[in-house]
Amino acid sequence: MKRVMGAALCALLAGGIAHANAETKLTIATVNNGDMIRMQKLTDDFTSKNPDISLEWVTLEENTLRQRVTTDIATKGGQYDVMTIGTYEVPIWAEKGWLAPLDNLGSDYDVDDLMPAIRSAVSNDGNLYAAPFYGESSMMMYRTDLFEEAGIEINGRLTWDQTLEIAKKLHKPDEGVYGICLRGKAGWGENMALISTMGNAYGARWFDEEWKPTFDGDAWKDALEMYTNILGNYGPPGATSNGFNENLSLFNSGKCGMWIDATVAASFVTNPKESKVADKVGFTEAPCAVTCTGANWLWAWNLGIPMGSQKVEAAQKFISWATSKAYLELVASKEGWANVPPGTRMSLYENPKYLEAAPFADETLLAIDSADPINSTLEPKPYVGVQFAAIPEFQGIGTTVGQQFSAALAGQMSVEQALSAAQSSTDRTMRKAGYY
Amino acid sequence: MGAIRLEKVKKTFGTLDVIPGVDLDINDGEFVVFVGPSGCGKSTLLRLIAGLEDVTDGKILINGTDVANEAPAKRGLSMVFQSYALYPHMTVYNNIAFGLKMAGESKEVIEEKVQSAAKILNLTDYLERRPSALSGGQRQRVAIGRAIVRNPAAFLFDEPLSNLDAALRVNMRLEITGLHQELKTTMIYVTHDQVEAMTMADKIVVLQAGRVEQVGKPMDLYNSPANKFVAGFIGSPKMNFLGGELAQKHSCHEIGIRPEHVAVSTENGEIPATVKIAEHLGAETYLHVEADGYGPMTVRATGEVPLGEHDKIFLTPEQDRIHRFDAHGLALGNS
Amino acid sequence: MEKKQTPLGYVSFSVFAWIVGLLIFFPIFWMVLTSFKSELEAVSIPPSFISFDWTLENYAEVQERSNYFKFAMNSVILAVGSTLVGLVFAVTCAWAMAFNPTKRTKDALLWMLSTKMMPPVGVLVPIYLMFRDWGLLDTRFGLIMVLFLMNLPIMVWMLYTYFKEIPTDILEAARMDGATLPKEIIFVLLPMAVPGIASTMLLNVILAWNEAFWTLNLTTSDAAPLTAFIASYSSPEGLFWAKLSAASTLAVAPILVIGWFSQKQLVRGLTFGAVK
Amino acid sequence: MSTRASTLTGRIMSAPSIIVLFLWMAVPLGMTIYFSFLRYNLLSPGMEEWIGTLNYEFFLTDPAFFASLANTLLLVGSVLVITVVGGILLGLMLDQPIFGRGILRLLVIAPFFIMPTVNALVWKNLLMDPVSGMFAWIASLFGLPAIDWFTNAPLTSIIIMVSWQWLPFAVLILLTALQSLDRDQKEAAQMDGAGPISIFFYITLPHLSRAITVVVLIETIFLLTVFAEIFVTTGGGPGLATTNIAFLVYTQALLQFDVGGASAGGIVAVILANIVAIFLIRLIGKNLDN
Repeated sequence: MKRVMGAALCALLAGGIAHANAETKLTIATVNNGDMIRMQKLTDDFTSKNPDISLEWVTLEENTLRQRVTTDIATKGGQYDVMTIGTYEVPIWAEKGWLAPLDNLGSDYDVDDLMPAIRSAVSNDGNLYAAPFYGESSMMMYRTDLFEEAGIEINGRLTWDQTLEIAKKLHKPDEGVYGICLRGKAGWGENMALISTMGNAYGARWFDEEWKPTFDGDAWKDALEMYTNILGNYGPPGATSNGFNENLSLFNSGKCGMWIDATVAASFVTNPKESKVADKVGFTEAPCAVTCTGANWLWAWNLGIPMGSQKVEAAQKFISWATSKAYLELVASKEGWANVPPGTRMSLYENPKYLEAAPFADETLLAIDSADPINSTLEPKPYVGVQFAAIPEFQGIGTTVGQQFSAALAGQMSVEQALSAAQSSTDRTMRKAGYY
Repeated sequence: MGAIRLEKVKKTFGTLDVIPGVDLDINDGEFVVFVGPSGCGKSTLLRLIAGLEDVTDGKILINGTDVANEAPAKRGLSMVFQSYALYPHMTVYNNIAFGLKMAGESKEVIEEKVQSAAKILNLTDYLERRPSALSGGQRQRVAIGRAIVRNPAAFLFDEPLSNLDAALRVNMRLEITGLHQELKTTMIYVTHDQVEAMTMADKIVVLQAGRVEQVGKPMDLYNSPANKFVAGFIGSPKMNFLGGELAQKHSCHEIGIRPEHVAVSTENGEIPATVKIAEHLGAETYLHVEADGYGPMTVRATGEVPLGEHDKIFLTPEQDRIHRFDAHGLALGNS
Repeated sequence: MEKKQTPLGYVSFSVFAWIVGLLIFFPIFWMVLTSFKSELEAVSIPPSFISFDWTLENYAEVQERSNYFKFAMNSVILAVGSTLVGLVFAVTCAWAMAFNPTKRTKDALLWMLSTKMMPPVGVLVPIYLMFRDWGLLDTRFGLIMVLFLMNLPIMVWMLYTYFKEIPTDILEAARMDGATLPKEIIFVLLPMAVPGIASTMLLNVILAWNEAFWTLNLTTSDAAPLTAFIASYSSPEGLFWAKLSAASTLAVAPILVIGWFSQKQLVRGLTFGAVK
Repeated sequence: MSTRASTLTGRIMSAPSIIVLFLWMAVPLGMTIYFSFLRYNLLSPGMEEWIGTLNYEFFLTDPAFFASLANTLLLVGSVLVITVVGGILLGLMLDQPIFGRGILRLLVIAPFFIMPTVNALVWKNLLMDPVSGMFAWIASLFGLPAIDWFTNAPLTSIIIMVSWQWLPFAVLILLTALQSLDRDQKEAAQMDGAGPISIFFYITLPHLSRAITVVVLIETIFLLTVFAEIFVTTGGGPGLATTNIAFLVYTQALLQFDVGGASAGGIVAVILANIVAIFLIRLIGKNLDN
């Protein structure tokens, strides 16, 4: 009996190892969003051009992906050859020497075509450490039909106060339409992305020059009061569990009057296959308050290679393929121009076919161009990033603060309580991490 | 061949002396019964011989070889358990054959031995059944069959009949005795029932608190018990113990007289008594009486005697049947 | 309580019981039903129960995105493998504890159980580092070991309570019959304990199948089971309820079917000696 | 009651399991204890430094710690009560003659086989979603506003999901125990004039006590480390409303990548678990020994 099991074990072991063979297998960690999944489906194009490379996709939900990838790269686990990482990670990881520089993307890659804001976000000391797959800022999407019905016109960039007034007018829960949809799900990449830009607009910042958190200031109080007021009173029920995806579902099924979120959403809400309101969507910039600086975020999902990978050459080939101009055309030829991954290459926004297929192109470009990770707050700040601070501790801080703010939204605490809780917990973390 | 000899066999559990030290000789072919009240250590002694427990000290010799440190299987003994301990997932055939298979016997040999055992035990028709489909007596026979086929040096029986009803018990008793006469193998039989001991044994070992009180042939124990405990344990109904005047008369601490050795008279006798309960069994009558000055006694009268509650009677012990005991309960010679 | 029921009582009680049962089962039913809807129908209010266009599109899409069978195969290998390895260890250990107990047996058993109360995330980093150093990351072997160790206390406990019910006499009889220890266990103990062993194995297959922390954190692709498969569906972009339902149905279907078929065995051993 | 030889074999045969389990526990635990005294952020490797008990101070003075401790106890306690009471009721129900009882039983035990992740996803999206979920629609049928489960009753929602998962387990065990109840006992009680309610409290419930003990023991082991349901649905929020100890340690380890802090938290959790274990062992020792 034992012998049988021993044999079975050996067979299992062997099965695990036997996979290694002549061709180079790239294990690619990706996030499970639409553009990445589309890329997965186009794998054949790459493997037919590079028959000696095979691709193994590991698709995970964003938070899980981030944990897996971070644990792996920090412990040098070597599980992934290509990682999908955000603009938050790239500067930190590049600084630590965890990422291999992308110095061999091929002659026709045209690095200069990358959007300047995005390119600087994924570079360190002038070297590219990750290649942007798609980039995004934030903007407002709204229902033209509802605006018309309510007699609302948009002249210039809105302020949050004006947005609040519009939300009041549009909010008709009995008819299944809510004034505004915003992110409420706790998380530094979820509600805090939006709230940080609101904070920026109200003149707030995450840390002062001494790295002290500033949640005890009035700017944050104004921002958070606006946030809880507008979303709590004129938003959909269950807002505290709504992230990007949930809001997209709501908007697509016609339940939101306005929605301020990532520019990439534009291609989904205008896709008649997925959206009930595809032909009734308008786009405008995200609202300002006391300032417009930092009122819209900057984000990109990028592909990077962990330092020490044995397959850097093949991985660069893949990254070059996935982020090239040719890839955009490939997607366009299969799925139409509206579905190409946006926000990374300037040439895309000069392509008439794209401009025609994507009515949101101009607004997207405007938003991305106006987001600057360095100068994103009214007052000076010690960190890089619009809606985050590119320090290792930020993930934890952002999520904890996000929890407190979502508790304020849920009505479990007052705005003051949430802010003071955020202040003290952030202070603790920064103290523990030795910033002061 | 199965002569078994115990030399200073001792067993302790923790600080508890279960068997303080037993010496015993069992001859080849003998039917030996260990008898005693429950908890007297008789089962433990059997398990020591079987090898299911370790001796703390002493020797167990089987045919002259010390096996005290041998595994049970190496001792060449078979055991029949109180609960039968049949393998519920095997047929009767396989139950009986299991030991032979373990010994690596050939199929033919197994077949032959199982069949012959089945024949002896009237199990031939049940060989394909599972134990759960058998009656209690049949199960008992399977357990015995399992013991027989291995041709052991000795059979060990651990209260094998206590799970059977009264009628079946008498039957099985006879069967086992018959089996012994047929096989002539040494048998060690543990029971708390002195009737089984008396009827079956060549030699009875009476145990109390791990100590051997007396060893001997059944009738020797009956006629000359070595002490008050054996005297009281062997024989049914129990021996009557009387002190006082009567004991003084026989110059001892206490006398014992068996119920069947007392003459009953309505007219005269040594001890006046009053009948409390009379049990009429036809062939004999048990009288539970209150003897004046001696307390309760039991008396057996042959045949039907017309006595009942409150009747006054007189009792006269048979003089040569009186057992005398000293203050420690040890038997004194006949006076 | 055991009163004879009137026919009316029988019917009305049956109806009541069925309503309760269907309510408990409803989430699963709804998940399966939703998996056959289109995304728009999946979120429509009022929800449609039968009258919608039944479609297999979601299943096709799920399969296109990630090869279900690869994940399912890993789940099977991990669940069965860890259970078999566990069985070898647990049977010997439970045998020793049940039939040759020492003063510390009870303590050892409870100590074993208490190892399960530690939140696994507390030791993730040490384990991850060890796995990395031994090259066990993303190997089925490594995962089998982890799952085996996770479930060993439960297996030992279940088998122990089951073995306790087997009369010692029978094992002693086997010993008298000349069986060696391995033969005693294989020919006598195990066959008698088949129901207990079956339920122990089943429970462990279920627990291993559903284990979602280690399987997710220690695998990437080669050894990734269905828990990793489902992790990529938890909130993709756009409408996803129907696809999520399809993926969920695929992930739970095998174990649900196995569980249903073998529930009798499962029940017998699950009582942990609580019912004689 | 055995021989030296078999006691020795017993030791030898139980040794492998005990040794592997001991290693599985002790080695990572040792490393965890070591890490808990370091300033060790996974994102700053090579910068580890000895900081004594600072991690413990921070973890134990974290307001989140007490909130999560309370949540853990509340979660475990509520689910135990719900599943035991519900399990007894459902067990009694399934013990009656019912049309199609076998199939009904399958339906009732099905949730036990469902992956916790799937359980959470289905409840969160298909049932409890306040806009398109089943419950919202049912509420609207009665003209009621939809309950915003994860905002207004987050911990309750988690308790519902976890209870749904574990109820079948309790039903399975308690039903088996009920079926093993001696009919003679009930009949004797009926002869003594006991009504159904007294029979339940004086005969049935004492008979179930061992089974209930087992349910409590096994469920506690698993409930102390409930994670997937929280991770998938509320992410511990809003605020700290659904953060239990396991999730708190998780946020330290995998959101903040603070290995030192998470290790300290892990050790605290181990100590708490052992307190619970000792408590349980008392209970079990009494109930399972006889």
